[in-house]
Amino acid sequence: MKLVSAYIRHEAFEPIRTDLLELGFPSLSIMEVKGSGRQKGITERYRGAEVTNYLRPKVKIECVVASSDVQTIVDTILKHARTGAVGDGKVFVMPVEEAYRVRTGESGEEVLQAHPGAAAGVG
Amino acid sequence: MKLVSAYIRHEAFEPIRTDLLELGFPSLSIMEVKGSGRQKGITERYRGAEVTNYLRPKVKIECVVASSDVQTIVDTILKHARTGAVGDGKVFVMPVEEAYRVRTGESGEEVLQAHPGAAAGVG
Amino acid sequence: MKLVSAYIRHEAFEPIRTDLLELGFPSLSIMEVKGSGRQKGITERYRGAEVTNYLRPKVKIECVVASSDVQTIVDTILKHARTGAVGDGKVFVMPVEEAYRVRTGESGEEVLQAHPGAAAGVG
Amino acid sequence: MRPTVETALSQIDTTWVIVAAILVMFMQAGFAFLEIGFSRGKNVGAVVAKILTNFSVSALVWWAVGFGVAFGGAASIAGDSGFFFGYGHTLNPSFFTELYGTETVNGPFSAFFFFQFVFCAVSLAIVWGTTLERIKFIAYPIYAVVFSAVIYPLVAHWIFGGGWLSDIGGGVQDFAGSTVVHLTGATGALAALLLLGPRRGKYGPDGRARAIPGHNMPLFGLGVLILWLGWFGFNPGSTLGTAEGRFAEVVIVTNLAAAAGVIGALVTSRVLQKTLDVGMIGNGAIAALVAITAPSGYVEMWAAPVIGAVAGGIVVGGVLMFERLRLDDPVGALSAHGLAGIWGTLSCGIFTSPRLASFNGIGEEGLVYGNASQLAVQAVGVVAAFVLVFVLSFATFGLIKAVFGLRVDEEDEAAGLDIAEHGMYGYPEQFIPRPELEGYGAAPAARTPAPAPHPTRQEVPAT
Amino acid sequence: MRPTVETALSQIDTTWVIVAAILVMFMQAGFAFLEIGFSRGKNVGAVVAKILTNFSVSALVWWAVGFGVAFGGAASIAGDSGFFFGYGHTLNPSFFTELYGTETVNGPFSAFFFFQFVFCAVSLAIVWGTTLERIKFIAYPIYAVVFSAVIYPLVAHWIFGGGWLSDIGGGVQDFAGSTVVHLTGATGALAALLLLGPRRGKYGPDGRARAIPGHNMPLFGLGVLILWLGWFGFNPGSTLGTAEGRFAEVVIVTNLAAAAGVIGALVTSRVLQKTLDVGMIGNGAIAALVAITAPSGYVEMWAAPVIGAVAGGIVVGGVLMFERLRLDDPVGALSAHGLAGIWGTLSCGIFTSPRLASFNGIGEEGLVYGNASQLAVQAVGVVAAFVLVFVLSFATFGLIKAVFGLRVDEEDEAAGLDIAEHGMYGYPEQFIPRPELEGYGAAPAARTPAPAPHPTRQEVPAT
Amino acid sequence: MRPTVETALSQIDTTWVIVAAILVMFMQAGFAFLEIGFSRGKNVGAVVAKILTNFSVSALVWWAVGFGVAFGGAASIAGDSGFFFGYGHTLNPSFFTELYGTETVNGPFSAFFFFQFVFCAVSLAIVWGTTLERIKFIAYPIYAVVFSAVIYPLVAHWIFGGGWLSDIGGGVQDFAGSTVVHLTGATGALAALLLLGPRRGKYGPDGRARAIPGHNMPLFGLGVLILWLGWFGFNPGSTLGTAEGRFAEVVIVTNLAAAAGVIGALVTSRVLQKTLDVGMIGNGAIAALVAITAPSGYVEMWAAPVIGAVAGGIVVGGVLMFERLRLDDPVGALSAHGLAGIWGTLSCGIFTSPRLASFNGIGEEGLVYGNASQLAVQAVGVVAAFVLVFVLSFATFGLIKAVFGLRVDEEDEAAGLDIAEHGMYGYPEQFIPRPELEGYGAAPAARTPAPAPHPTRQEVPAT
Ligand SMILES: Nc1ncnc2c1ncn2[C@@H]1O[C@H](COP(=O)(O)OP(=O)(O)O)[C@@H](O)[C@H]1O
Ligand SMILES: Nc1ncnc2c1ncn2[C@@H]1O[C@H](COP(=O)(O)OP(=O)(O)O)[C@@H](O)[C@H]1O
Ligand SMILES: Nc1ncnc2c1ncn2[C@@H]1O[C@H](COP(=O)(O)OP(=O)(O)O)[C@@H](O)[C@H]1O
Repeated sequence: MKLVSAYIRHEAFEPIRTDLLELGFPSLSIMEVKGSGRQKGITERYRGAEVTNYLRPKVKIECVVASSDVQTIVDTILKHARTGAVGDGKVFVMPVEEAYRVRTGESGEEVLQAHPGAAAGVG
Repeated sequence: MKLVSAYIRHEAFEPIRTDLLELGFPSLSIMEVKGSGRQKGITERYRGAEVTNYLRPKVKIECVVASSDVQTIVDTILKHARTGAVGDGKVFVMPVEEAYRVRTGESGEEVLQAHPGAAAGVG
Repeated sequence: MKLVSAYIRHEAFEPIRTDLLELGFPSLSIMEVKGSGRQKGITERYRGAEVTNYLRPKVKIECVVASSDVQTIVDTILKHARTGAVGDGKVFVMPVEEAYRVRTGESGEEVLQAHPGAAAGVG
Repeated sequence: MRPTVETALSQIDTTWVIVAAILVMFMQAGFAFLEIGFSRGKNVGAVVAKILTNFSVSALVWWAVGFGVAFGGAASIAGDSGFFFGYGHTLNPSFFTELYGTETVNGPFSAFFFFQFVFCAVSLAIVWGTTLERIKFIAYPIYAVVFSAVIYPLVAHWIFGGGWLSDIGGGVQDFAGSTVVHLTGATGALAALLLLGPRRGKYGPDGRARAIPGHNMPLFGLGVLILWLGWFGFNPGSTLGTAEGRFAEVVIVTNLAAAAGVIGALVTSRVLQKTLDVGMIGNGAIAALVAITAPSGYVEMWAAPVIGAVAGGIVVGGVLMFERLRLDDPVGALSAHGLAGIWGTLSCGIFTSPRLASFNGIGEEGLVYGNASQLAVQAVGVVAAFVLVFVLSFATFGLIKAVFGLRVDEEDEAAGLDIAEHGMYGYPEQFIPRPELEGYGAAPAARTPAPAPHPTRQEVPAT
Repeated sequence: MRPTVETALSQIDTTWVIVAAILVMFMQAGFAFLEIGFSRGKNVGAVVAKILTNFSVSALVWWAVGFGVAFGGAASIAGDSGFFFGYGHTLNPSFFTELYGTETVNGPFSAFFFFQFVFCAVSLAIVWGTTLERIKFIAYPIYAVVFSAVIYPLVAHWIFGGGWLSDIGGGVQDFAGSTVVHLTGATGALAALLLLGPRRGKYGPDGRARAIPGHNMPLFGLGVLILWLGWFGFNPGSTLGTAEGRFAEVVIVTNLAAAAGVIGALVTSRVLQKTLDVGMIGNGAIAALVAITAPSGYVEMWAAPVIGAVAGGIVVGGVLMFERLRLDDPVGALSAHGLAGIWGTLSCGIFTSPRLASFNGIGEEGLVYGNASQLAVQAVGVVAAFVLVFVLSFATFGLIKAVFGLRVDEEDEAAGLDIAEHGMYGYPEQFIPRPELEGYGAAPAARTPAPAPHPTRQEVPAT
Repeated sequence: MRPTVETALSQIDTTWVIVAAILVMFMQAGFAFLEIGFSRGKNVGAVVAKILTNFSVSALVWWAVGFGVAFGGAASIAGDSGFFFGYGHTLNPSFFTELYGTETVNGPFSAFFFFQFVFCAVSLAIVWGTTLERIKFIAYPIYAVVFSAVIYPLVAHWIFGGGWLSDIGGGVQDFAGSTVVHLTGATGALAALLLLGPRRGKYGPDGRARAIPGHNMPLFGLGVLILWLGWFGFNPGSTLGTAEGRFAEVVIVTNLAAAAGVIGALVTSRVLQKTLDVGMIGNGAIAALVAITAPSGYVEMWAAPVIGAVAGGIVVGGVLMFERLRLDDPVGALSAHGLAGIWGTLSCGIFTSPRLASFNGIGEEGLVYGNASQLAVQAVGVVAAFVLVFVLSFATFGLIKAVFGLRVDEEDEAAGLDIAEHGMYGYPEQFIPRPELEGYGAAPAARTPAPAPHPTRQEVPAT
């Protein structure tokens, strides 16, 4: 099992979510993050003083899937998140050792995604 | 060392925190996330137009513990977070390679939890 | 590749970011978290009732770097985040298996940080 | 025909009454923001819809029915003319037809009509703070109809309009309505609360109250300040004119009481709660304003700080007490309008000065001037009003509960009234995840050619 | 010399007109908060800057030019005296110099000047709600100059000031400006909108409208309540005095209409939208107030709820319609001020009573009293005003677009007007990451000796 | 006895003064929201508690002592009657007992009392904006007592009440209190600031100022608009009556100045800051209103835009200057009330017209009419007031600092005054983690049988 963890632009999320759902991956979590990368800061002015901002709002997607599904997820994200401009973000893949579904207490790959076939393909 | 990472309902947090504290695991972090799983969207109406929401608010708990303590943490979370209804969430376990306590600069399993016995049990 | 994941005080962030930038590590993400550790709760009073707070605001830094750079990052964080008082936080290191730059679709260590030398040092 | 001084005086009086009524009308915003401040962020749009709806139902029903019941004649129980109020209509004689020198509706009498309407609307607004965050929307218009057609008009008639309570003794003294307006509203609130129960999560299984803090103290403060402002119409406007500049004295009396109420609540909060609770300080002002409402036309200036300070203490103690009694009243209306309304009405029996009893021609001086009988009259007024309003309100809310249900279901309460009853959050950016709120993904065609959405032009590669 | 009753009456009238004007002035806050509530959080500081700037430009230009064009004489097209208004200046004769019995500017006439100014400012404020969240700041002062010097004064002159529209038939009836003020503002808004286009992301590539919910229903509600308050200056103040207490009747008429508008919108929203849309309910109040503005001095009380309820229905239907027509109007001003302004003006032709037509000495009774001709006159008034304002506004905005551009670029629109045009967010804590906002890291020297920043003293090690 | 025209006039005047006073009272909300908007979100509930407390202390102390010192006689230094003000009490003769034709307190005189009180309360409110986000609560009531009993009454007596500054030359011209009210407040603020120091984190170790942006520009805007509204009571009410409709002229003068102040600040902000700073634009309105306060009764309309525009420039320059001087003034009161107050007072010496100097019977015409002496008199007034207020305020704050400490400790400042001094955040949902705020976990028994808390009924399994 792997965690696919992506930092992307907000407006990329909706098509990603839609595609993943169609592909049988409804389950994911997102959170608001602020990121810095290859960008200059923005300087804000207020009553004669200034404050500079180097961080930009991004959304982080966390999606745990069976190892065999990682590439599908990554490709879907890359496809929709790319605008070609600086700030498109990064995707990372990390190992996950165990997974539990709280509702039932079950564990293992089959708890990962709602779509029955999603984990089935893992063999 | 492992990171136990759980996406659960907000109202489950307080009993989990209380139990973990009693068991000697006071140290954890939480963050607000929005998740989707096996749920239909909610449609909001506003001045003749609509917007649909597929994501629901959840809280994510991140708790790094010694490997030998993982099951205690997972069990505590499962016990309190279960309502039996869709949306109860998931718990994942991930490997952690090193840990540092900022205050002292120490590293290793003994920095993980305040309770001295917590890491001591790891042997 | 590793993810350095640090829970620290808000006011420590700015010097850390500045130093990391100078060292060639501009890329990182942060998020607001609430954490508990070795601290008593705060009791709030409101119209005759009370509510107790055990969690304190912290900022979490997530920074993925080449394995050879981990120590630099950790040291930089430890250096600036330490006040010596309870609540300074923790730093964890976790394995990362793959990384993609969304803008280009490239993968591998060289996508991690803007600074060309940063990953180059990995060899 | 050359205009007479009487014409001029009538126009001045009409001007003042209308200005005062407009100030009282604005108290609707005061109640709205006091309630919004004390609500959680998920229940705030509902307050806006509620206040507009109640005020509107009340306006129409008061015009059609309520005014006639309250002021359409001097019978002992209810008035019986003035329905569907309009210019040129004829009214049955009452104290007010005499005061205005006409039984035919004209301009100045219209000012009186409107002034009395905004009082009814204030009384109705008071009912709902206690029921915040869980009552169904349908309860508002139904109760508003009954309240504005029957409940409030009856009380108003009994005390203000020449009904039986203005006949016992020298008459119940309630200058601007500590009982008529405020106790009435709070009693309606109590009836609703008993049928409604506390908010979900307010009391743990151990029975201990849990704080459910209001989400916005600045907006609460706005509410308090607007109410304070409005009270300068409420009490001084109840002179119904400008004769001898009496209304200016009432302004001072009102303000001194409110000020003392703030200090009284501040001190009591410090002593009982070990903190300076912002909500309690604001409640102190409101409670003192409620308390001084009845005596504002009857007492000398020196009595005002006393009455106000006691009210400030009462409201803090009352809120703590109701909290223990498991009467979950998010805004403290039972204390600020109920207990303080009772205190204010009774305080006439203590502090009314002979000069002002005779100036108003109602009742007698109070206890400190050596006369105990007025206090008894005041007590009768309080009890009569409470019983009437409680019975009618409990019956109305009981009926609503039986037919429609009074309370949203648990899921809706957890989600908040805004999304559950109004289709959208009051603060969408707080509740809808940003990617879903913006969702330009719905527009992929538009997206591709669009430039990368850098927040500003300055966002360019640094390297 | 002993003062006369006439002196007293003049001073009363002046007092009422000034009080009314002050209430109308405060409607600026109403528009500001209605717009703020309906905006996203990234565009809210800009509204504050905008409203202050427009009101200010308008004040200066009205004083220098606008008042003279509108009220500086009784010519058919425009007035021609009263520029750079000041005490002791001489005015060309008009209805108003007669009313005030002076061609030399004095105190009472100054009250009239100010009352008319705040109307101009309201009309200008109406223009901008439709253009929210995307128009460039530079457009405000330029259009404000043209609007306050020419556009509004011409309409005001034609209908209020003795111009040609007050001469056709018995004159167009527009008591407080459903057409002069509200339709004018909405027409300016339409002209701007046609040149501006919808907000980014409002319509997907499939053409379907997407909800862009306003960020704050409480502040929207504040706006509505302040506007409602201000309308008690707007309509009743248009009596320009207190004679016979007529203004008190206008107060009631205004309030009944607004109340019916809320109910009308509530019901229509429930039927068409299957929810109780908070914004629509508020819009219902505004639309009804707009509609009753023209007839408020001409109709009997019973007609007010009818006029208001229809307006409440119109505004909901109108908002849904404009949404489909891809006319992106975030606040619904085209419906609430445009459609309802037209309805209100026409409704005089239906409901004006003979008593009040003759009291005002303008026009005749309406359709329900058996006279159809006034309705035609009203229609001419609407069309003439619309054409004049649309042509001049479209030309002005077209010029601004050609010279400066009317719309911020895509990046700025995405980032929000606050940061893009005003250098700082209106809610910095919502948009700037907390570590960067606080950034004590900039002060390492100060940091080292500082105690760990525990939020309170109670934060001590538990072990 | 038939009422006389004089009675009618007295009642009109009383009505106007009371209405004006009520508008000025509401300025408390203006100050509250201006300060709230300019504060960080962790310090907002404290502002509500503060404003209510100060206004209340001031009300009681003014009634008991302050009024007597200010207006209880015409001695050169202080008045000596009118303590514990009440109906029927006897006052020592002064300009005002003559004006009202009575030495015995009655209704109209009560209006005067209240009007003067709200001025004192405004002056006190001005003090605290500068001390935001770090001063201890205990400082408020203590300073409020001294301020309302001694400091403000002395200045008011000297200039308004017949004291020595009304005797030098033809008297200092300060129509509504640019010096008496505004400079006094700002001077108190300066004294407090010198003892208090800048907010934590305002100046880095490099000495450079860091922006600490206020959290809410809409609420700031609300504050500005309410203050603007209130100023229509402040200046025009200072006519103390309606004679000749003079107050309507003052309304226009006030509004033209404010408008020019907005434009002045807008332009200056664009030039000096390269942006259109929302806070500066609002400050421009305030500064211009402050500046026009003294001359509003003395200058012709044409002078108002000049005075206002200069004030708008001054406030922007002043804010930038004080920022460099390490005088950390979060709301810009030193500039908007201090510098602009001085400018306004001096501007009488420049622009006062002969007509109005003689109408008021105070002082002479100004520089532009060829007379330089009044400017000197004005300067004396400014200096005298500044010295008096500074010395007394510095002593009072110094004493508070010595006994209680003036500033919360570093931890409390970091955590915010709301939680540190009032036991709860002003925006709990922003600061308390949601699971802890809701915490139904505390109710496990209740939890088990409860249905899963889906936000709405629509949340059902999709598969
Ligand atoms: N190494 C990293 N660790 C953590 N987050 C990163 C990292 N690199 C990029 N990010 C996240 O991705 C966002 C976009 O990164 P950026 O460097 O602008 O992308 P690129 O240069 O590849 O176009 C950043 O704002 C940050 O949130
Ligand atoms: N594979 C996953 N990756 C990341 N987050 C997940 C995943 N599965 C579930 N979640 C999180 O858990 C929440 C509840 O999931 P849900 O699918 O409703 O649970 P279940 O179907 O097991 O009852 C989601 O809202 C999401 O935040
Ligand atoms: N084991 C852990 N897992 C997750 N987060 C942790 C852990 N330990 C500490 N934290 C985070 O670090 C913050 C500071 O921890 P604390 O225990 O106060 O540090 P210390 O005791 O080492 O000074 C906590 O508020 C929490 O956010």
